[in-house]
Amino acid sequence: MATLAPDRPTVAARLRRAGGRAVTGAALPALLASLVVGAIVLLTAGTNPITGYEALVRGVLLDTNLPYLAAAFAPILGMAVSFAIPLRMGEFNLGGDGQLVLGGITAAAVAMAIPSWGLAGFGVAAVAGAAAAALWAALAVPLARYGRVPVIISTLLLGFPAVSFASYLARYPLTDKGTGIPQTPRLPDAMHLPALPVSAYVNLGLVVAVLVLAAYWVVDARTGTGLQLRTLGANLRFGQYVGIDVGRRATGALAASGAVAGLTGALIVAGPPYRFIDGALVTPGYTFTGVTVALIASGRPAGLLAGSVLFTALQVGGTGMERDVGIPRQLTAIIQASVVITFVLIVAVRAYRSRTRAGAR
Amino acid sequence: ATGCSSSSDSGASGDKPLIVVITPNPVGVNEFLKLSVEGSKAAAKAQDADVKVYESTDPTSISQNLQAAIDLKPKLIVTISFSFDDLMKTAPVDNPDQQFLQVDSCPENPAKNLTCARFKEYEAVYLAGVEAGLLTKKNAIGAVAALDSPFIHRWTDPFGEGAKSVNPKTTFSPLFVGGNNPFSDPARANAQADTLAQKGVDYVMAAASAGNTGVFQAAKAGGFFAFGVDVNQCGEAPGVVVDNATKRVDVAIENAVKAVFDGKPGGVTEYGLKENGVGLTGLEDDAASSGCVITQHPDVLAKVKEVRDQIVSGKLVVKDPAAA
Amino acid sequence: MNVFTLGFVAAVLIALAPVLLAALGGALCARAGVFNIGLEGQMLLGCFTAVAVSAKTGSALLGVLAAVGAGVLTALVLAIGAIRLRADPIVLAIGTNLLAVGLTGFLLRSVLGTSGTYSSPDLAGLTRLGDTWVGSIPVLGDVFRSSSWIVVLSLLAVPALGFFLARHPAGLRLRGIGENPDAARSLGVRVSRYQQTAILVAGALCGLAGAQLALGNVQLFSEQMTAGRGWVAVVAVMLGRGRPWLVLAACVVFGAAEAFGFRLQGLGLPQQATDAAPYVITLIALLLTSAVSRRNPVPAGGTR
Amino acid sequence: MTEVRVHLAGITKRFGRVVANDDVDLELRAGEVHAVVGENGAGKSTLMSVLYGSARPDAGRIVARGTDVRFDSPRDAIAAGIGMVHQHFQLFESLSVTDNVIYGAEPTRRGLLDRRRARERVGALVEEYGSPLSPTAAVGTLPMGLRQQVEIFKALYRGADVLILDEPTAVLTPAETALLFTSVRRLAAQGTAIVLVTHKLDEVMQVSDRVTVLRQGAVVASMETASTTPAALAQAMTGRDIETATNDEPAVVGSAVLEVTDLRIPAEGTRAAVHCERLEVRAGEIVGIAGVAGNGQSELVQAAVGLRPASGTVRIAGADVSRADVQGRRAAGLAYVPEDRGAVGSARSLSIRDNLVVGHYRTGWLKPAVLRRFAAELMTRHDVRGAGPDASMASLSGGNAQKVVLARELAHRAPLLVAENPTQGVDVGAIEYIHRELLAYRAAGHGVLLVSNELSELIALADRVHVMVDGRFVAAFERDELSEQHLGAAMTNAAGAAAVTAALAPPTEPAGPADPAHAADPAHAADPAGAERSAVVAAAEEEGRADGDARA
Ligand SMILES: Nc1ncnc2c1ncn2[C@@H]1O[C@H](COP(=O)(O)OP(=O)(O)OP(=O)(O)O)[C@@H](O)[C@H]1O
Ligand SMILES: Nc1ncnc2c1ncn2[C@@H]1O[C@H](COP(=O)(O)OP(=O)(O)OP(=O)(O)O)[C@@H](O)[C@H]1O
Ligand SMILES: [Mg+2]
Ligand SMILES: [Mg+2]
Repeated sequence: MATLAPDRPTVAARLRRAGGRAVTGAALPALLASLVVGAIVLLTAGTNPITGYEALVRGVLLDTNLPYLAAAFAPILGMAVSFAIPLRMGEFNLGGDGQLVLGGITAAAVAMAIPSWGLAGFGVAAVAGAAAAALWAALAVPLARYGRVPVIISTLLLGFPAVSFASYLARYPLTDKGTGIPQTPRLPDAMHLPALPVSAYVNLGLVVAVLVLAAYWVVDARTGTGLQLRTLGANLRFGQYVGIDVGRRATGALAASGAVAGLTGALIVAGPPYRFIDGALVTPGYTFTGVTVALIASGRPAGLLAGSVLFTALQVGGTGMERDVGIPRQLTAIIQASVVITFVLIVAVRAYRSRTRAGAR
Repeated sequence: ATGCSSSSDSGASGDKPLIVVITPNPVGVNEFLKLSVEGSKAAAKAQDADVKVYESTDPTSISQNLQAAIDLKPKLIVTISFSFDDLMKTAPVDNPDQQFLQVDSCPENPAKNLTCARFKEYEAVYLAGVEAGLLTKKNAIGAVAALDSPFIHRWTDPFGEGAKSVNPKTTFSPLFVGGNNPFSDPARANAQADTLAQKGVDYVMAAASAGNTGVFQAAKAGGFFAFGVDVNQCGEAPGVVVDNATKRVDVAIENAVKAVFDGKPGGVTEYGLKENGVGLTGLEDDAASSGCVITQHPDVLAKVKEVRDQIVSGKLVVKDPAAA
Repeated sequence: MNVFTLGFVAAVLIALAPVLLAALGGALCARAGVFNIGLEGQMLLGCFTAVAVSAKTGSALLGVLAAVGAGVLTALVLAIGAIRLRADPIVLAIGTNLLAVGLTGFLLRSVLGTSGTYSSPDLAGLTRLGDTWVGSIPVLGDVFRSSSWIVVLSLLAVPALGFFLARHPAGLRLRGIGENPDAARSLGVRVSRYQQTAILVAGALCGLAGAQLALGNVQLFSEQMTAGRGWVAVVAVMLGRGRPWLVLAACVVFGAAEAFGFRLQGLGLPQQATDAAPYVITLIALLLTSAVSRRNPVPAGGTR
Repeated sequence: MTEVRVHLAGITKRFGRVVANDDVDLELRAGEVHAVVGENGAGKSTLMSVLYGSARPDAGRIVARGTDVRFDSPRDAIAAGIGMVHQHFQLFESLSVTDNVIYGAEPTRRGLLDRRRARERVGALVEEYGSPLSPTAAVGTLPMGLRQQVEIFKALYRGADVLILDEPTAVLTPAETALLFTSVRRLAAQGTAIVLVTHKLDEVMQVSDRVTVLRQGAVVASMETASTTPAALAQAMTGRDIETATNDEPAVVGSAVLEVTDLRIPAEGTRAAVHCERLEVRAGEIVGIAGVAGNGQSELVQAAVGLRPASGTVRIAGADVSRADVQGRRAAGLAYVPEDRGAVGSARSLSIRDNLVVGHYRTGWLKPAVLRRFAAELMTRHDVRGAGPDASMASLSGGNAQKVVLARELAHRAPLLVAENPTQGVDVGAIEYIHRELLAYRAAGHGVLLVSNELSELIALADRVHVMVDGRFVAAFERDELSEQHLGAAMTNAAGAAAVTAALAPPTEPAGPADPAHAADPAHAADPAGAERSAVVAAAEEEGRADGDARA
């Protein structure tokens, strides 16, 4: 099993370095610093930063935009949790896109097969989607065990064929004929996720995503499994030595990670526009944003929540800013990037200070 | 320089009527979307209206932008492409007082307050294929297109059919860029065009969006010829681009906007060769100044004109690959 | 159909060069114990700078040099942040990659005054070796016909890096640092200086890769035109465990699989299959090599 | 009076609130072996870090050869002729012996590594000291004793005339230790000043000329070794009298808790194959395994606990666990204190609490309050000093970290405890405590398998000792037959052991202070360090200057 994660010591150590309190303490200054960077960027673009930020905030909070915030929040949170689960034991699941898409296409296919089952039918479909994605993700474990391919590589490599496969299904066997678009037929109305009173975009999916986070939180903090995962993440050999079945835990963590990603994909498909469209799950970059959030939060549940809110707000607000005051999309990307960069730098500087204060070199 | 070109005249409220244009993707590399935006601006100018452009990035932002537009209560909301099909089924019904225009696609049985403009780009591509079939010396032609989707087959399949109609020995090999960034990977499009050339292809249809430039450069280096799409791309690589299958989305938008502003909204307009909504650069009146290679082949153009007339008159019907 | 023609080799070479250059930079970092996933962004900024400077000055060489500078400048964020301040290099690199996307798109508008794609006759591309004396060499001339000198350089960089690591004192130190930085420190070697230098050199190589992509493979800039090549380079570094020759092998497998895929697509395989092919073939190659290496186990004494 | 090589004057070093060194004075003279002793956490390693330039003192001066110096990094210390052999070896396992030795001060030719010259120089050093090291061997394949020689050669190659050895014998066998000390005396005779940090007071008596005792960061005593006794040193270190615990109660043995039959592990790399025909541990007894490190003891233990695949049968408390994994064996009745407490026995980044509870709480809900109580209880019972249960494991000193590992494993009350070198690197007080715990465990009717490099430990505790050579048991001694002579003879006289233990022995003459011919002959490569020094140090200085320029 030593080959399960040859990169582990460095990766795990790196994550540990961003100590707990430093993370929470850095959030606010980092945000402020990146707002300053953003302001400079806005100024160079000839926009008054105050107008820009006003538009950003309006883009987030304007009552008509809040539903979209919620709509983008659920998948980002889902993908963040998905990445965080194996991260706790020091493994990187970089195949999130593939698992997301597998979950979506499987759910769509199953739903098409049982069109009259209603919402319960979609429940079945979502479970099937989660299961397919879980299987695909867990495949990384035998590949590591018997094929000596590190998880971080195998998940990454397995992701691409999954995306291509789903694309193929949406293009040929499962395609909605006559539309000219590689997409599956619209789900029957009874399978649409019930919307919460606010908007069609705020639906059961949001509730499910939050429940998934809550489950992760509880398992991580309050169960032997969570402790074992953290132990393996801190020191694999120690984990083996105290009698943790590494193979089983790795399989479980990757399967759970895949399942959460697959479920996220299924939930997206059951929201507007109620079908699997080729590329629609991948292009918004939910996976990438989720990975960023989970890394910044070092997999800590509270950090996942806060990070997902922040990044969704930046993305949705950025769209609003672009729309309302004509600030190009690229500037939104620059502002997001500066949030990420200033955040890690401030965390690092703080950790560095606390190290030097404690006297360590 | 402000760098804000995606949206102009923003914030100008005044009393002028407002047109909101929503794109399905960032305008960025997409010639078709660029032309749509330009057409909207021209149309607005003609009607003395203001324009706002909302660029979407994904399905969620598409809906978000549409909702934001509806909240603004403009005179007209222009949506572009099939990505709005699902939304255009419901939004016009839910907002009966709002006028909508969908370009390039239309839901079935559109509502009264939805105007549609669709294109038969495959007719133009067929003509380009006829040119290629007449010109090819190796009896082998190809295409480099962004993605293998039915809609994009409108730029590939008719090309092969058109060529075979005049030169049955022609073989046709389409390649699709795909990969991580299908619409903006010129290097990969370049490599695919090269692959085709090595197979002995001498005329290539380029429908790879931002990848087209890559195809043209491969053609220039490899001594073969290419066809452009949407707009006149001949100037990009002089002596290499034979002709372009153009799509006058600007004309379509101007017509539709005029109709709506004149109080005659609704209905589906098809823009084909007949309506002058699609065509070849080489068949235009000012073709001589286009810089396209085809202008050096008047005999071919003459034959192509015949085929065009057959299509316009309905004697020849080109299959729509997306409908299959 | 015989796909393994000289043309096929030439095509693979050109497609390979940008990935290989970036991967060699990544390998250098990996050997110094730095996991560098910022290659994609550095390459993209290299692409843009190369095109912008070449367009403004009409000199491809100046474009290349500027691209190298841009790569180094971007890498500086990583070098200072991750090594001096000890910030998480992974998150930092994700940040710079995102920054590169935004910045190039933004500068495309403000500097080159267009959006989407920039290409212009003013843009001086790299000379194709086919147009020089190289073109008249029998076989080699065909193989390098449409390559630039950067392609040749990328190939030469493999033995050069291998030689540097094996034979140069700094190479030995770098390898030691990657294996046990504390031990290196205890012998008075300035670990962070070596690591920072490795990151900066990787930045320079990524800039060069960007220049080759934007002035060699094609002559244009297009938003996000790197299209994941920097990530492929990261995979190649991981597959090759930072060994230059193995990294080259990984790049070749990947590049050949891609070029092979195009040819299969021509034979009627769906595009989705050829999209997936390089990744599947790479995975299979990995499994096969691990099966072989298990049959001839390396003496594994004293591993931790 | 002999020349003072280095003088540490009034060194104070604080880590937060901890005063690791408190106004410490230390004088190192040419030709002497100077022992530094103290409890875990007394500040020995910190003082050595200051001397080696890897820690900057908060106050105090360093005087080298009569001039004040400032060490900003080990580079400066190396240039001043100081070499250090770290307690945890600082080696590059994948690199060859030669590369490890020259690393950072490489001989070059036209800017490139001069491999031939490097091999020659290292070869000369190796030959000069009669070491069996092969300069081309990868360090990762070497046993501990030879790795340590590499560390010493690293210092000698750089021309060190002050050599710091931090707990050098912790991982060595008696034979290796003896040979190390021969070399140490010989280096001293050639004029090197040697600092020896150790917990083993008999070694202090055996090899040192002077001894300095640290307690809570301060020097409490400094004297000629000849004028003191181990008991007095222990008293000075701990402030109390240390009694040694011995196994003097008769064994009350029960049924077998561990039966290993026909266990085979194939050879791997340079390691010999292991074949254990039969090993039995019964309830109520302590069974020892003695042997030169690297003769298969740790492989055998790893196979017995399920961390290494092997053929044959293993039964724990009657259950056949041959096919079971670690968890299955632990469930059958196994507790295990591993040799490497840092890399295997604990997770440094986790809290002390997590380190204590993991393995005890596997399933169901974990209530933080319950866990904290469990951890706090164990910490109190085993006198784990330092921070509270929520502090990180990394904040504990070596001895206290060992107590945590021991506490967790003993708390299982498992029928079988396997303990590997449980007192390695811990101070005399902690050794005494750990020995008492092991005896109490035995008295409670459990079985203990004790693997130790410390013969005195086995003699004090074990009811029976098996001697392992080349992966096989070659002898067994009952409690009444145990003696250093018997065990030592069985360990080293058997064929095959010699190659591993030949260590830094002078090639011809026996070492000793009187070897003037050898030391004085300038033509002879007798003082390779000195001969090479100028070139190497010049190179190192060159590098330092280049670096400095680059920084400016
Ligand atoms: N980097 C550090 N940060 C904080 N405290 C430290 C650090 N290094 C040492 N200490 C503390 O300084 C004190 C002295 O530690 P030192 O390592 O010098 O002890 P030692 O005598 O070598 O102990 P041992 O016998 O266990 O090796 C201890 O209390 C230790 O916890
Ligand atoms: N960041 C830190 N905070 C607090 N104490 C530390 C820190 N780093 C090291 N220490 C302490 O400094 C001392 C020196 O560390 P070192 O690794 O030499 O351990 P040690 O005490 O010598 O133990 P061992 O003998 O097991 O190696 C230890 O007491 C260790 O716990
Ligand atoms: Mg110590
Ligand atoms: Mg110690």
